[in-house]
Amino acid sequence: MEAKDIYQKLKDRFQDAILELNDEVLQPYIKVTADQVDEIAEMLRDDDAFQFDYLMSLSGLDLGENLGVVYHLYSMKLNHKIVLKTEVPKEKPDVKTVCHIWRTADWHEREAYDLLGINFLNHPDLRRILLPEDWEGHPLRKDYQPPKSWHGIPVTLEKEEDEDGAK
Amino acid sequence: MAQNNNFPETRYELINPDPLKTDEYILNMGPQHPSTHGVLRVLLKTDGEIVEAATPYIGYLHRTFEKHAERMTWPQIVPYVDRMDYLASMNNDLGYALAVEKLAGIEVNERASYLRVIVAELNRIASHLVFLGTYGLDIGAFTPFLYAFRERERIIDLFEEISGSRLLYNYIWIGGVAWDAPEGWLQKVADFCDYFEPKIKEYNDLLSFNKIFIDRTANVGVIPADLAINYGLSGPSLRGSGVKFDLRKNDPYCIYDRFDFDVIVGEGAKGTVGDSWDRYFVRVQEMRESVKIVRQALKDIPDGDPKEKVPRNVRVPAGEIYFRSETPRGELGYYIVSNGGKNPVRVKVRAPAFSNLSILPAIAPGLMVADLVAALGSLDIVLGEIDR
Amino acid sequence: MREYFKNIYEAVATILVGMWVTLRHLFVPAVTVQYPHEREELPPRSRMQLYVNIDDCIGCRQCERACPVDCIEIDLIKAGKDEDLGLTSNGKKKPFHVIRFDIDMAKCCFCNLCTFPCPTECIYMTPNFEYATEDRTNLNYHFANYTPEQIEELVKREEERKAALAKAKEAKKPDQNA
Amino acid sequence: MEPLLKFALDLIPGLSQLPHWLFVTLVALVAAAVLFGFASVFSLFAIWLERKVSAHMQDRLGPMEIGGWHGWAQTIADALKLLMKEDIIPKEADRPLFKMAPAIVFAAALASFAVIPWSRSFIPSDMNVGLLYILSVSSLGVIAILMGGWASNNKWSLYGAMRSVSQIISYEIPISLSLITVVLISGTLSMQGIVHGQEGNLLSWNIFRYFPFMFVAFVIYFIASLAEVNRTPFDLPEAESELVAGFHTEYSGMRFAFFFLAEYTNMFIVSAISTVAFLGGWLPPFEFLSFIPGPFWLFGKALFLVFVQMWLRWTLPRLRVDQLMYTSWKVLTPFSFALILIVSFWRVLTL
Repeated sequence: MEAKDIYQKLKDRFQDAILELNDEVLQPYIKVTADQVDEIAEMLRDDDAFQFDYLMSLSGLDLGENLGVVYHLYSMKLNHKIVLKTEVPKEKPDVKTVCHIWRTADWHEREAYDLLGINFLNHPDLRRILLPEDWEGHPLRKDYQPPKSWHGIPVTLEKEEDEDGAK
Repeated sequence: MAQNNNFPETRYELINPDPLKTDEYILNMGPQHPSTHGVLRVLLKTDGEIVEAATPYIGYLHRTFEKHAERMTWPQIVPYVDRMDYLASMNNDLGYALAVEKLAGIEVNERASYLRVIVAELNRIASHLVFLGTYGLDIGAFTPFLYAFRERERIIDLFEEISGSRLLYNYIWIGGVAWDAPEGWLQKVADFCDYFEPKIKEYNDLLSFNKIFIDRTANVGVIPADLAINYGLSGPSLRGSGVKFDLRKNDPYCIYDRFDFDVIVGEGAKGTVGDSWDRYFVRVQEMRESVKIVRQALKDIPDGDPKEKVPRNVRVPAGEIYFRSETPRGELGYYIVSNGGKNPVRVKVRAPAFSNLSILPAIAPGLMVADLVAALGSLDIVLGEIDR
Repeated sequence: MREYFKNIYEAVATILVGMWVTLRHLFVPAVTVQYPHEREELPPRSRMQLYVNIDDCIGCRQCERACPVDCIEIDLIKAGKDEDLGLTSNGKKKPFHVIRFDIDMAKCCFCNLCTFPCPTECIYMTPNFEYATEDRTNLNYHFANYTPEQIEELVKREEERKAALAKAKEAKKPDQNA
Repeated sequence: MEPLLKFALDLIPGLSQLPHWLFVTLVALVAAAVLFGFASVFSLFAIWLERKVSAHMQDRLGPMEIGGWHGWAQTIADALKLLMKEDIIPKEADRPLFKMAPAIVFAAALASFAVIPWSRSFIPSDMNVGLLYILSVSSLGVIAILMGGWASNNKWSLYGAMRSVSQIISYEIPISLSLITVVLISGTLSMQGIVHGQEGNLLSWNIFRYFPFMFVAFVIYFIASLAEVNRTPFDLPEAESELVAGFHTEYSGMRFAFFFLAEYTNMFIVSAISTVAFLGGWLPPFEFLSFIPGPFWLFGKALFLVFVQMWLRWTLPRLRVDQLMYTSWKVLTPFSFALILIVSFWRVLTL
């Protein structure tokens, strides 16, 4: 199924929740609103025409003003792909979880939460996954400043800081 | 035994309303444990020998690859990519190089592509050999480990000759490969194939068809196909569940569509489809398929200079791409966003072992401690890749 | 019942097959290389230790830029106008005094990215891998061959030159305004 | 004690001058020291052998440096290193138990030597219930293992200890039952008596009598004895890939060495017992070879069985707990019951 058809079919059902389709780029994507991601995902998985049973990847992005979540979907049965994108403001980064639709999203969402601070609503177990539980901040944000030390362990070496400053 | 009250409650917990139930035993398997294959910590809740819940904790090997990548130039990322799945560096490099090439529209020389396939498949064999050996160790057989490493050593010698390094090759570059094969190297690869194929029978005699080994792994940690897909399993772990899906066939990249090989799936020959033995045996047979591919590539490899199209300065136009390739562990995806600058904006790695490991809490309840080791081992995780 | 005996038979048979494999290997020559006594020759591409032929270095800093882990540190001072530093072996002119060329092998990630851009091929990997030391500062190799006195003199000269340049600029400025 | 005293008098006739009590004590102490020395030296040798056997089975060389010829002094160096290591006792451990466990393990292993006949005249104590004594003493070690595992206050150790207890208790049964067939044939529990019952040539050894039933009994005993000494495929108590190091996870230095020594001493003991019970003990395989002294034959046969134990260890994976129990209760035990039945019928019919 082509991206255009997928977009059309989604648009028919969700109307305003489907923002735009971009098929000029290498891999066409559909932009959707964050508060209905789970319903859209459910339709993408369950509809006979889509059957996107495989979530290849779920990535968080820092887009400057906003935070983005990108879903790369694939259908094992029909062998087609689609990219789903959504954006949320940094002040209130709430996205509906899809981890009950594709269980693999569980850890991917935890990772996005850990590194970018995207808050996945209804996620059953949203904890940090890669960083220590008591780490502060979300390192993959562009404006992230690493702490000087963590539990007495120096994190940023002073020498490096000087060099960065010089640069 | 004092109970650890800080045990985080997870939804994986089995609620067992048995009134005669004894206290459960909280067990920290790892981060230092012989069979967690690195620094993985699994928090076990056990009832005697039986595991009630297993919660993996990862991140002990987190090296902030994705943050590093934002400050590196495109070619500089390759050595970092090497270090993710350190058992299959060539495959990691290949995925990254192909992703950037596709995004930047860089052509690759024919000979370079063939060399890439040869080294990637050899690396697949090497990685599966490590799996075979360490899986034997998990089950308690020590000798297959050294037999496997004996063969792997030869592959690594070949790699050392072509790339100069034994583990972290930095051989596959954006636009080609770092060096042409030295004289006589291709012949050595052919000799290795002839030497290696009969050895697979030895592994089978010693380990695969050993009754004790079968008893330990068959019907253990069964993953049904639909669960496997839902959890995003990929590679041999997915094929072990009987799903005939291999990116080299189903979504061909590089020049894999030119080769003739079979996609091995688990058949439940010794137990249920999708048990640990199936996942194990898929890998053993895959080594044979890899040898097949290497042989074909050796036959068809054209002459030429594999370095001719390597750009001095890699320029990547603004855009984004999700590119996936099949590593020994499964689907390795790179989601790369570029704004046309000399550094990427974002490199997200979809590590196959990351998704593969996430199924552990779902299959662990009801296994014995020894089975958990068998099931965990059969997922073939590499912590360097999971934590990145 | 049949299953039971079949199981026992299989167990015994496969164990014997396995024992036959290991017994055969008892008489196969070992593959071990007794390292300090026997040494295998490493292939010429082996990446074990970085070496800089400082006589050929033109101070272009390409290697420093290529390094992903910043383990190369180079300080340069421009050669004087009528100073001739000689040519490299492939006939390039050397425009700089390379007063510092440090490679910290403790940081090095052995990726070999620094050796490719070098225009004079003066930085390269050697197959020597036996350079373990007891102190990691010993892993910081200094390749520049200037004595501290020479460096001091050069630095002084450079400062003077810069000061002169700044003066000249200052002197020029009002000129432009006018 | 009698045969030993006689042996001592034969060796040094002057000893009869001493007062009897002193003489007895002296002989007992010397014998104990000799056996202790033998056990330690044998263990060191067996550890070296195991390393070499495993290495060559795996296409390696094993230790090659220390001592010159094929690294023969490697285990001595290791033992010295272990001796000099700091003795670490975990803070939360039960100290007295923790300290006692290795000593008891080793003592239990050593105690079995008391009834092993080395030759026609040399046996420390030819008691008439020798076999029973062996069975009871060899299961003493499990108490120490449980002690060690419990006292370490480590969860993995406790797992190992519990596994060990259940395993050894289960495997006591096939061991005893298969030895009963031997008793049925020899009509005595005395170790020396069992050996004497097998005199003749190769074919009069117990293993070849009532063929193939006694051979099966021997195999059952051998398999069960593997479990008794925690060797692969029954090394669950110390299963490295599951339980880190099982019951001796927390032990280090000399205390760990004691566990290690005890393991290898036990290997020799069970091999010596099967030699005595099935392979004719110190008897030579053929009459004309009887000029070679008995200890050589006993040691040689036992060493061969030790080699087979090593061979199995480097070939096989490890069983799971339930499979271990299955093997004992559903395979070995019924088979040995059947054997007892068959052997007794045969015996009655041929009386």
